[in-house]
Amino acid sequence: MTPEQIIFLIVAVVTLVAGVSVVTSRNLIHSALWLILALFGVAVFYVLLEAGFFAVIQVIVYIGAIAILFIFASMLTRRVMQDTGHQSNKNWWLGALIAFGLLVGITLVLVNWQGFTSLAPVLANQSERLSQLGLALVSPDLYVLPFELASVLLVAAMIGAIFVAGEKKQ
Amino acid sequence: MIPLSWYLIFAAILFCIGLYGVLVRKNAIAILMGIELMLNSVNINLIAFWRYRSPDGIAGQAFAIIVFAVAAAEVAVGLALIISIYRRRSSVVADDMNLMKW
Amino acid sequence: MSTELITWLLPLPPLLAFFMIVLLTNRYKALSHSLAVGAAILSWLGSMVVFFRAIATEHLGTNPFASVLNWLPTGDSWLQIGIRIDPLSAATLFFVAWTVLMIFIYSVGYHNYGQPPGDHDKKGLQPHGAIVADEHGHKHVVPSIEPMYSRFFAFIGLFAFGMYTLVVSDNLLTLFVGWEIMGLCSYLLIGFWYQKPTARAAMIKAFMTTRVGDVFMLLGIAYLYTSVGSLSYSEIFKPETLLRLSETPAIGGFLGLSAAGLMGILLFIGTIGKSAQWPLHVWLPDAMEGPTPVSAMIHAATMVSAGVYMVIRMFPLLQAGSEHGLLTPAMTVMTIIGAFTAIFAATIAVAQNDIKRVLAYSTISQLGYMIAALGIGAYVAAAFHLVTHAFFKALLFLGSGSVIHGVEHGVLHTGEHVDPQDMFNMGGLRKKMPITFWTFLIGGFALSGFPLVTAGFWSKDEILADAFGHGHWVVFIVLALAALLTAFYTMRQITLTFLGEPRTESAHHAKETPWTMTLPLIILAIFAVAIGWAGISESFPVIGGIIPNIVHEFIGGTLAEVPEALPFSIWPLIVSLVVALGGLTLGWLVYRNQKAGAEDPLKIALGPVHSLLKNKYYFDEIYDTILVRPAYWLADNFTNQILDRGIIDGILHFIARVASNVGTIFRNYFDKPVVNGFGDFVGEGVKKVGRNIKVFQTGRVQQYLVMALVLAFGAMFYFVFTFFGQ
Amino acid sequence: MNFISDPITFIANWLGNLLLSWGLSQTFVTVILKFIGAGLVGTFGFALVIFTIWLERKLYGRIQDRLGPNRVGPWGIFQTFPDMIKIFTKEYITPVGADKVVYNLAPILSVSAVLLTWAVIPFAPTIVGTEVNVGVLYLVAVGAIGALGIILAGWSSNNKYSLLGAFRAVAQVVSYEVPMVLALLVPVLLGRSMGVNSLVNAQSVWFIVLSPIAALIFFTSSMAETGRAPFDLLEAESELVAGYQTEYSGLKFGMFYVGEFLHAFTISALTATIFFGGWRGPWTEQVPILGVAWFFIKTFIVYFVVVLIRISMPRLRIDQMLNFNWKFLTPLALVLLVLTAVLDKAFYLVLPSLNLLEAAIPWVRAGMHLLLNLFIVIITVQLLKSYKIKSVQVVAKPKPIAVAPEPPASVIS
Repeated sequence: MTPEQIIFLIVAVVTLVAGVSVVTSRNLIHSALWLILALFGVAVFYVLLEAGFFAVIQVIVYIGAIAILFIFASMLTRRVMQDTGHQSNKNWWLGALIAFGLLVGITLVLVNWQGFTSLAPVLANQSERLSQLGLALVSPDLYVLPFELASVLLVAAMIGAIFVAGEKKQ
Repeated sequence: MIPLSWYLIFAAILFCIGLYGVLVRKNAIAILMGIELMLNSVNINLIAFWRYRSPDGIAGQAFAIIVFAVAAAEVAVGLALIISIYRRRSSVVADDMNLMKW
Repeated sequence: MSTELITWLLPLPPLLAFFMIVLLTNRYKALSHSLAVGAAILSWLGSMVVFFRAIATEHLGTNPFASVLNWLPTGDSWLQIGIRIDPLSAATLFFVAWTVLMIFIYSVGYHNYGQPPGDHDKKGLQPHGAIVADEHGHKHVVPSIEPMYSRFFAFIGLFAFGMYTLVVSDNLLTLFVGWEIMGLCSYLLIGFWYQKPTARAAMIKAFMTTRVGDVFMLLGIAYLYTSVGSLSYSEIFKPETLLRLSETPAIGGFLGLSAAGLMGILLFIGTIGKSAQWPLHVWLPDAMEGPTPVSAMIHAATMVSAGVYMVIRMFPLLQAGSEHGLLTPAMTVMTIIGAFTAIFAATIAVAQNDIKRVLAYSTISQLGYMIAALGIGAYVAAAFHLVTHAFFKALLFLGSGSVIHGVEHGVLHTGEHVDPQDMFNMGGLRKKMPITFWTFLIGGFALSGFPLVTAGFWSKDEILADAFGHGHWVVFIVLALAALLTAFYTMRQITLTFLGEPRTESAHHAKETPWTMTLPLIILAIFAVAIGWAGISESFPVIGGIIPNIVHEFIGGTLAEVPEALPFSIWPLIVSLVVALGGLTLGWLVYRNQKAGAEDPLKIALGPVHSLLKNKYYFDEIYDTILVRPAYWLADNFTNQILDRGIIDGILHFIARVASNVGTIFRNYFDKPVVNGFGDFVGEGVKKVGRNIKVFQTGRVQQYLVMALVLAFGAMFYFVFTFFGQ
Repeated sequence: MNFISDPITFIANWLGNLLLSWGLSQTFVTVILKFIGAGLVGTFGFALVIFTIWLERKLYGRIQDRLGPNRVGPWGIFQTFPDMIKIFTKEYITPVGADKVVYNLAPILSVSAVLLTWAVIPFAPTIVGTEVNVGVLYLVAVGAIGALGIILAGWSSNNKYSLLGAFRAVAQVVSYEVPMVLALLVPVLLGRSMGVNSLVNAQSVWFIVLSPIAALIFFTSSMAETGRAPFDLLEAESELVAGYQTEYSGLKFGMFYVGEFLHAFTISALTATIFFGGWRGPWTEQVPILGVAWFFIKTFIVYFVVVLIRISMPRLRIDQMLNFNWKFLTPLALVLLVLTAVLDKAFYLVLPSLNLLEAAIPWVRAGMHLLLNLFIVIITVQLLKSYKIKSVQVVAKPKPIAVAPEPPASVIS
């Protein structure tokens, strides 16, 4: 067990526990808080994968914006601090079955893949990776089109969100 | 050294947890949270594949970025819809939103 | 930047200004005129750079600045567009750039920028003036700003784009494009005050009349394209092409003309329309309904010049086949029409009272001059007169606008109901509007060819000298007479407007116009004098050769063989001196003591002839009787009643009835039983199936998801066990 | 390596070598050193707050024509210590129905978010916590955690004033993050790096000269992020008692309190670092420790301005604040960012043809950017003029509540 593996296991356990809590917690705000923890765990995975940029972005986008939006929306849509009864459907067992089945299916597929246990190659040019990514996103030969589409999507989402959530004045 | 399999299994578990949340939670906001978990597991996969299989390529990272954007857009619109529905019907339970059935 | 690149860019700023004003800045007056004037300045700068580089280039005629782009694929070849700066287009560019810029600046003042908006001004009408109170509480009526100020600048911007395109283009097609853009702008601008019925009529008249010419011109271009396979000047003017064209008989052996001759005549008809030559001259005087800068720009300095420019440009084609100074049929036609128009329009101008109409007829007359000069082969003289005329005529028009503006001020001040454009309502403006007076005087003297100092003298003298030198006696005499009349009506105009005593209260209260209007006048006045010095014939006694005859060498260089300068002859000089000075003196003598309300002395002297002239030889009435009314009659009685209602409608009704009957048969025996039956069966079936499976649609998104995933699972396990199980 | 000129690096090297000689692995030594460094910086930050609280109260007092703290120690400089003792000994109160875990977590998040910022601030050329290559993004990310602390505090208190405060906090902090990030991108563009220390290194001409507008936007929006006057809507006492911290007492309240003061100081430090050249100053090349002095001089000057603004500005209304952000700061920052990018690119395109002296290049560039900023300012002012609020119709003349009595005639003479 190398230190990295220990860190991985700890973080994985924490993240998965947080994830399970997200989907089972009765209190929606607690769910959101567990979600934040899970997202933090994912950010740590990015660091382990030597993608520090993504870790920071994860914190900014998910924790700084998305999680706060969740909390905000939770506060707006239910009477504060009031626990409600069951948070799951009647047929939750079916959902659990499907999720488990999917896990088994994915694992089966993965295990049969020959690259399953491959190890990480050494990363070259540590410092230039970020600028390469930036250039690739705006280079016409690579990803400028998806990038621009994503930006259009964001604008559309923003306008749509404002329009949908905004109060209609008669 | 951590083999790729760890990340993949982890991501798969996270994905299934998210899926469970989407399938069984009553609250629409909680369903969105489940979707976020699923998107995150996808992102881990993207970055992990990039790191282990094609560290010289850009594709994994580029798509991860786009997933971020999509996630942000999805949450913004989704929550806006939920708030709008809440305003009209005083409910955020997904099963109550069944006006469109026969 | 390379000269070619600058030339490509020349037309663009005004076009951009047009779009920006129309799309964005329409509501902001200052921004709009800044954009337009800024664009004009940019184009002007570029033009000056191009012009001076052209001047500095040796043998520009044989090696013009040219650049070509592929535009439209036509089968396996390309229709090419390009730019070409040779001496002729450089010279044209020079005066176009200057006059356009001056007119843009002038428009700012003319449309009363900085004045309050009028109280009753409506879009589409001339501003009526606004009432303001000064510090003592007295109410004054002052000129008010044009309601559609920005729109005007947009239009003249588009116009400038058309003109620049026309000048820099290297082929007839883009020339035609620019030509038509200007036609459109002229239509829009003449009808700028579109709520005036006269303006509406004038705009339609101008558009329709020039369209007559343009159709023929387009025919000429098409004919040229089918014969040569290209519209580029450099292709057309190749000696072998010209030779071939002049030796081929025209299509269908038309009147025994050669192909070149027919093309030349067709193209020349376009010029007749555009440059308002007889018999298509009728639109130009009416076009004076537009604002004065428009009259100056479109109807004096640039657009009508474009017609002349085009024939000068096409001169090698027109001349093709001429031997030893003999005129080709096309040139003969030009000579006749040009000379006739020159004298014809001059006679009308003598009897007009409207200050702008006089200038309009004068323009027609001067354009006739150029056409006639070109007809007798005086290529350089025609081009030279084109340049000088553009400057002094723009000056005169702007000056007349300034006069009208000043008198309008007086009209607003006094509240009189007088026509501010009628010269008999003016007089004595010399003291009220000194700058306008002196510049107008310079312009008028240039127009009448005041000896030695003015540009008009040199160019006109050269035309007369050419006519004399080549032995075209009739032309010489006609043109000399026209020059005499020109001098006469010019002096009549100056005397009536500026000299003597004010004949109305309004004239008494006229005021000098703002600097935005006077500054262009001054600059144009300088050119109206100085531009002539560039073209003094080297053989002129005493002063000839002091300044080299740049014009002759430069513009003459456009042609394959530079026309040799004529030997000096004293007769044309004497004639032009006599006609100019004689006309001027006569005009002054006749009109110096004109009293308020008195008859025009000319009317007393000429009697019925005067009313013939005053009514423009009844040309409008003649056209009305022989063209317009029959056309109406034909349209109403023949086309509408017989052709349209009778024949076409009859056929249509018959077809409709047959189709309706066939349709009924189909409906009863095919559609209802077969198609409908099948459709109903499908519909009912779907309904039944739907009723049975609707239980699956619960409206709950999560249950849908479960169903989808169960199906996906099936697919996935199939995939896993078929592919990985092997 | 000279102890006098660079003591901290010297000590760190010595300690590292010592530990290595004990047979510890290199990774482990690095971890230990980082831990010590983090502890030191954190402690230093808290210690600094003790001083800044006194400083601020003193300034506050002077501006309001009072003496301010003046009892404990010379000029009352130790006033904070008795306050601390009082806060330590106070009772912790947890409201009924509060969410205990979250309620206790919130103040810790709030302070730690601020403290995390200090990890990337360079104090001197050689004294940098960590040079993260996405340091600027890190700053933004950490700021987001601070917002989380506030919203959790407001929600978990089970108090409507707290919740309202939290709502306002979210609206304010999240919105003002937008122009702040945009304004931060301008120095990133100019310095060609996202690392904070590289930004300082790139400031041969301070970025405040290159882009005063960006500095102003950053400063304003980070003021808003701290939630201090004039942006203190989240704890507006006249409306919300004390906003999200209403229910907190004792040390938990103290943490919010310290967090706020530390945040104010931190934004001063950030402004000084990113726009005023950080540790740059004369002789830092030779004596790196001097950088610390320059850094703190600049920081305190900025901090002084922050305090002055807090003291002298009235509170904004919530709609004014949001309007100001979305309708003014954000568009301005966007325009500035785009124009700066275009100008800088254009500048480096034409640079080879200019034949400038090597030393003059940064200055020419700075001049061009300054001109651009001036231009934007002029355009903005012109645009603002056209959106002038129409003069309010006066319904009645304002009546004074009390009228000063006429002074007796003898006083006048």
